[in-house]
Amino acid sequence: MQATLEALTEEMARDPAIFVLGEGIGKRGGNFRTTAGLYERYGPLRLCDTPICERGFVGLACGAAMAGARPVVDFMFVDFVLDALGEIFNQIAKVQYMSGGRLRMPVLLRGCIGVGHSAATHHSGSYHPLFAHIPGLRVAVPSNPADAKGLLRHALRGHDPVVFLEHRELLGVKGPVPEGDWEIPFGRAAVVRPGKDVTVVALSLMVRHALAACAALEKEGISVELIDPRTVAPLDVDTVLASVRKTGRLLIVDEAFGPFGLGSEIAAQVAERGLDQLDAPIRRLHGAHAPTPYSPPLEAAVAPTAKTVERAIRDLLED
Amino acid sequence: MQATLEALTEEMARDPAIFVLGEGIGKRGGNFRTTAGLYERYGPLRLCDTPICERGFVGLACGAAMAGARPVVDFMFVDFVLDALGEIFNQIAKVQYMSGGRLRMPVLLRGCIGVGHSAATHHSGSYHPLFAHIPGLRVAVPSNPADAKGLLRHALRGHDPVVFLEHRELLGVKGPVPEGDWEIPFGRAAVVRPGKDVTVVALSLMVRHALAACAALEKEGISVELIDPRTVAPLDVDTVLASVRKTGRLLIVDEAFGPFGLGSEIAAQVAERGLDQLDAPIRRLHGAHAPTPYSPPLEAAVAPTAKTVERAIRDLLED
Amino acid sequence: MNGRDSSRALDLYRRMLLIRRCEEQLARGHQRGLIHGACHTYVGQEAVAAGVCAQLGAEDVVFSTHRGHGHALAKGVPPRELFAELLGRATGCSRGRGGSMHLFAPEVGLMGTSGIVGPCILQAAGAAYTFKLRADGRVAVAFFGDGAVNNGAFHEGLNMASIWKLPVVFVCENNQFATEVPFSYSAGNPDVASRGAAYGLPGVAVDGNDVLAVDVAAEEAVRRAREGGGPTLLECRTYRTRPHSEGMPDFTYRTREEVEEWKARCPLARLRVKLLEGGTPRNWRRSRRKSRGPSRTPRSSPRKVPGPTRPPRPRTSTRSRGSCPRRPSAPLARSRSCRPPSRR
Amino acid sequence: MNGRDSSRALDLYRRMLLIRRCEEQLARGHQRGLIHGACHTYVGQEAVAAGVCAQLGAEDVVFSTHRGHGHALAKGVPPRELFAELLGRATGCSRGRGGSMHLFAPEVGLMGTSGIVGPCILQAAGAAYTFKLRADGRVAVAFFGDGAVNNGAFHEGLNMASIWKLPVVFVCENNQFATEVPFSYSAGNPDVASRGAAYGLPGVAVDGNDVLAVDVAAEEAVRRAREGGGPTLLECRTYRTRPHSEGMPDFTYRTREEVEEWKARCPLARLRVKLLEGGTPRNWRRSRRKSRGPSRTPRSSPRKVPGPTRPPRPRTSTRSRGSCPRRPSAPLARSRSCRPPSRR
Ligand SMILES: Cc1ncc(C[n+]2csc(CCOP(=O)(O)OP(=O)(O)O)c2C)c(N)n1
Ligand SMILES: Cc1ncc(C[n+]2csc(CCOP(=O)(O)OP(=O)(O)O)c2C)c(N)n1
Ligand SMILES: [Mg+2]
Ligand SMILES: [Mg+2]
Repeated sequence: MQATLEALTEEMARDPAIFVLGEGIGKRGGNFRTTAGLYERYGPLRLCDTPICERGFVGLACGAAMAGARPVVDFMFVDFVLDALGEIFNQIAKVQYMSGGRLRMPVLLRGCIGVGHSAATHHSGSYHPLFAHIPGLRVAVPSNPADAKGLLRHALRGHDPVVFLEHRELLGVKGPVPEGDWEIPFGRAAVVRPGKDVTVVALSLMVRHALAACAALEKEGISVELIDPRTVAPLDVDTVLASVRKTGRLLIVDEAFGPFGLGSEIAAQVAERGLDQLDAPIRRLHGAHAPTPYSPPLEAAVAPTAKTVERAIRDLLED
Repeated sequence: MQATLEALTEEMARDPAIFVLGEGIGKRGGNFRTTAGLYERYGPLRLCDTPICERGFVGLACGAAMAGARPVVDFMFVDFVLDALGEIFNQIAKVQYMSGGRLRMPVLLRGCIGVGHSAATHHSGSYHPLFAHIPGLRVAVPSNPADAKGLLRHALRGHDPVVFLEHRELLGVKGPVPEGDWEIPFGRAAVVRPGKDVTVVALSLMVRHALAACAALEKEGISVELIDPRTVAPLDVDTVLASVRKTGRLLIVDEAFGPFGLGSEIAAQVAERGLDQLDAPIRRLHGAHAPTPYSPPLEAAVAPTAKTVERAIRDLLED
Repeated sequence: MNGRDSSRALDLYRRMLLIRRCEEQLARGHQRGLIHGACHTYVGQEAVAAGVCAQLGAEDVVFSTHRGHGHALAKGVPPRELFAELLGRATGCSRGRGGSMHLFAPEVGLMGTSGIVGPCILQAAGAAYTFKLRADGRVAVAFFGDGAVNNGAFHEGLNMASIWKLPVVFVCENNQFATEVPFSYSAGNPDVASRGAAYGLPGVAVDGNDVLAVDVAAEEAVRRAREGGGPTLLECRTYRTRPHSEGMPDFTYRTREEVEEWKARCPLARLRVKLLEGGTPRNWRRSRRKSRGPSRTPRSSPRKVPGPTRPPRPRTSTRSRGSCPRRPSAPLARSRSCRPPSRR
Repeated sequence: MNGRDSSRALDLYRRMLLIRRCEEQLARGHQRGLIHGACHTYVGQEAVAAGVCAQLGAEDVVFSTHRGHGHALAKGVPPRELFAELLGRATGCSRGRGGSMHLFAPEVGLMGTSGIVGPCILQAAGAAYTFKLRADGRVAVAFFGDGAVNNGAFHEGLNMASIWKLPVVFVCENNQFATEVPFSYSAGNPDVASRGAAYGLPGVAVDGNDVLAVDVAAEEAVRRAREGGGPTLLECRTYRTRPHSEGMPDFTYRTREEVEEWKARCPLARLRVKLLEGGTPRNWRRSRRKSRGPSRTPRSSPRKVPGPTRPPRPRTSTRSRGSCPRRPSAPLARSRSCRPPSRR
């Protein structure tokens, strides 16, 4: 997204401790143009093309942050960074706690998630639930350019490690972005659209699908309140609870796998803190629990779409 | 556990395709005596001491299974195998689906989990929720010798990759183990103890703590139904639902981190499929969401104990 | 060249030609939007897959990467199944689930290609472990790019294979770039073959555009593996003459001249010259005829690429039937006993 | 030895002695159940930490492993903070959260030890990256065992450090075993220093039980790093003379004789002989007196180990006060300007 590039460009100008690590993020400007033009401005030390060694450069980023720099790791697809989970879970996530806060860990780990483009199973994962399970990590999964910019800037100014995941199918999306130097704090959901009949929580690309579903349902007089958590760690369930208090019905939509996923966590919190408010069972709509297939018709069948979201909302209203 | 060693010994005699990979599992017999005596019997090819390269030998096990062997990876502590999650999530979990079932993946990945012994943060993780999130993996987390033996044998006879996790504090525990050639299929929870006032789901070491809590509460006439899922993928929620139908109250106890954890998944399924049965909010009791500290008093504070389980049950009964 | 040598050379030529023709077809299919996702062709590197796989029997196995079409074809995956896979059909070798980067055909020993750089090295070592356990004389091969050399999988895989003397051959196709990053930038020591020393195993560098040289080096490596001598690291120095992936820009990180220079070293053309120098062997014509399916189609009409994609279903379109023979006419995966005695 | 050399040698001796005494204390503490979890002592390897850290300034940083007490002490962590940490107290260098394997004292440049084999190599490269970015002349050091050499982190870390010429020194303490597995079994090429070649960086092997040799080799490596010459791989061949971890059996995988042989090569004893050969330097007595805290305690009584563990709280027990001086009397982390001019 152009928006995150703006945030990164501005923050790199402000803070000389920021540098970017990744494959092809130098002269090439990033596989997804995430660093386009920065190499020319900041040179090879601050835009450092890495060999193909995800574990290595993530571990290096950890040490660089311990020594006072602010590394941005641009790992292209989240699938690739699975090779570095040891460094992320055992080291990056723990250093601040283990050092009693004497060391900081301002590492930004960013890359793409999501099904699309027939990218097949090694280029289409969405693993935010894994990161959100681990204490010490913050996980942002924006759904639009303005949020992406505000959240990225916030990430680049905090002390904590942040996993920043953008859906590949959102990279080309345009949208209004406020001017100036502002951030979006983590852990605050956005009410994308107010409504009164049912609460839908959707993340990342699913927000767009849900918006389309809402528009279709609105014509029939069905009023959906749509909530975008924006960050899954910390996760703002208070906003969801407030909405459920109005609507009594809750659907969670996330492209990532369902088991031990976003829907599970939100549903569990609501079942603990808002059980009395519920007029119907909590529903979850997730991507199929299977590797993402290549063939376009198969691929289209594994991720939620505007249509399946719409159907899930209807089903929930009938419960 | 002696019980799993028996199962492994018997299965290795039965199936020459089984071999074990790991650090110190040869002559030394395993850090936790998981392979004691096997080296003498089966030699270095079937009990293969590895260099310290978790990713490497897990990846090697993947290829060995594709070629028809049945590798057992003995990774000591689950914390170490985080370096191999790329191989597990991207390769081992996917090969069967991607090859249309023409390749099998009978890899057993086994090791220890759990807080205890002041082992500190790199030797005390419990990451079963991560594995259970990924399609294609089976995850067993037994709580007693008999289950451990039956589940291990089942794992060694199936076609699927299995992550088999034993709590370190359970390794020394003794218990009755049936004789003979029997297995425990995955995805069937055990009702450890029937009851009628409240349902408690507990995993691994937590089953023991919960049993102690039940015994204490029984004296006051509180009747707890205790369920041990035994495997978290597949996860048997039907048994939990049947119990909740009786009791109307549910507490889930797991030492692993709470967010996106076992409690979340069970609570979400019950909130979807058994909402009407609930007389009280669903409660979850998990390990603290923080790295495990070393100092004994700190360590004692981060994991659920018989006392805290008991208190949680009391609280739930007051809801 | 004597008769045996030239018939062997023809076999190698046929394998290379099959790959080249298929890749050209697939590239066109990608341009026309029939093939989705990323499509990394093997054009320019054919000698490596052809030379190495010619040394393997049907029972030997191969693991490969995102750039795996050539290995699949050389190991004996029917072109029709490769095409069907990239077109997203149920008749594809991975049932349409994999596409270009996830080819599985264990029945001919193509154990899998992967979209992640590195794992194939470990998996080949693993298959070799199984073969050693069974003492069945089979050999595993990993094909991987220069980019994988800097990855921990290379280090861990080669070391394990070395200490356990596994029957595996590690074939590094050093085409000098990982996407757009030159190997000379990303490797502290860009001499891949010399890195065998770090693991106590033989490292051999060979001109990867000379299929006969690859053939000889692979023969030695495969024999060593089969005889219990352990693994070999075989660096094949080569070049891809098409972009990293179809549709990507190509002259930002390398010059048109460099590409042209390497095109002039085309492994097919070089062998053709040698063959012609040695006189036209008897079976030369026949061989061309046999592989005519894939070889003629692109010339006759680009529209011969099979029709628009549709949901995977049991049958491929009729139109594709003629252009892609179900199996290459010559058995691509020769059994060991077919090896020319002169080579033994 | 001239005066300068011998005063330097004394400094090295003092560092080693401090480590040895502390480790002996800690081992006793473990036997008595005051120290929990695993406790990997550094006995036998003191020359490595002492020799390398003597070349570092306070501003330089060190990353280490499960066997990190020696590095912590040599880098200047007050023994009292180390003891408090292992006793599980809030006054410990990691506030009682870490214990033996997780020591953090960034204020003296001990950036962290880790219970996972490998990461310290990458992290040291990372700190070096920061130093390079800032061009501030600082140097990072990774200490790791032979076991880590076979791990992908070694491969990826050394390669990155080499191509970016990072100011880092990779110190492999080859004590010949990873737990009970001999390095000669687990490494295809057990000559660690020679592996530098695979990354295009200098590899140097040194007698790790000769602190003066380590000192000289480390000086060269640190100077190279500081002057922009990039990383060095320094293999220190040594031996641990206690079990892998306190309380573990020790003579199943190695013989008593071998251990005794290595004990005879004790780095402290060897330097003592040299010092005495060169005449007793003026400050020899003084130096012994200064480090008397930890050095005398174990002799006077094992019960001098600080009292039973209790919840972390702000103060350590009074009894430990005498035996562990808050800071070693000589500044362990010398600034560069203190280096004897004869060495420059
Ligand atoms: C672990 C991982 N990181 C990054 C990528 C993205 N990627 C795909 S191909 C490629 C370059 C591979 O270069 P090389 O190994 O030399 O093979 P070549 O493309 O030259 O055949 C990269 C970086 C990946 N697939 N896997
Ligand atoms: C990734 C990982 N795997 C396994 C272990 C278990 N382990 C702890 S110490 C050790 C041996 C380390 O050997 P070496 O690196 O030579 O250091 P030494 O103990 O000899 O100082 C092992 C295998 C670990 N800590 N981390
Ligand atoms: Mg390449
Ligand atoms: Mg060692």
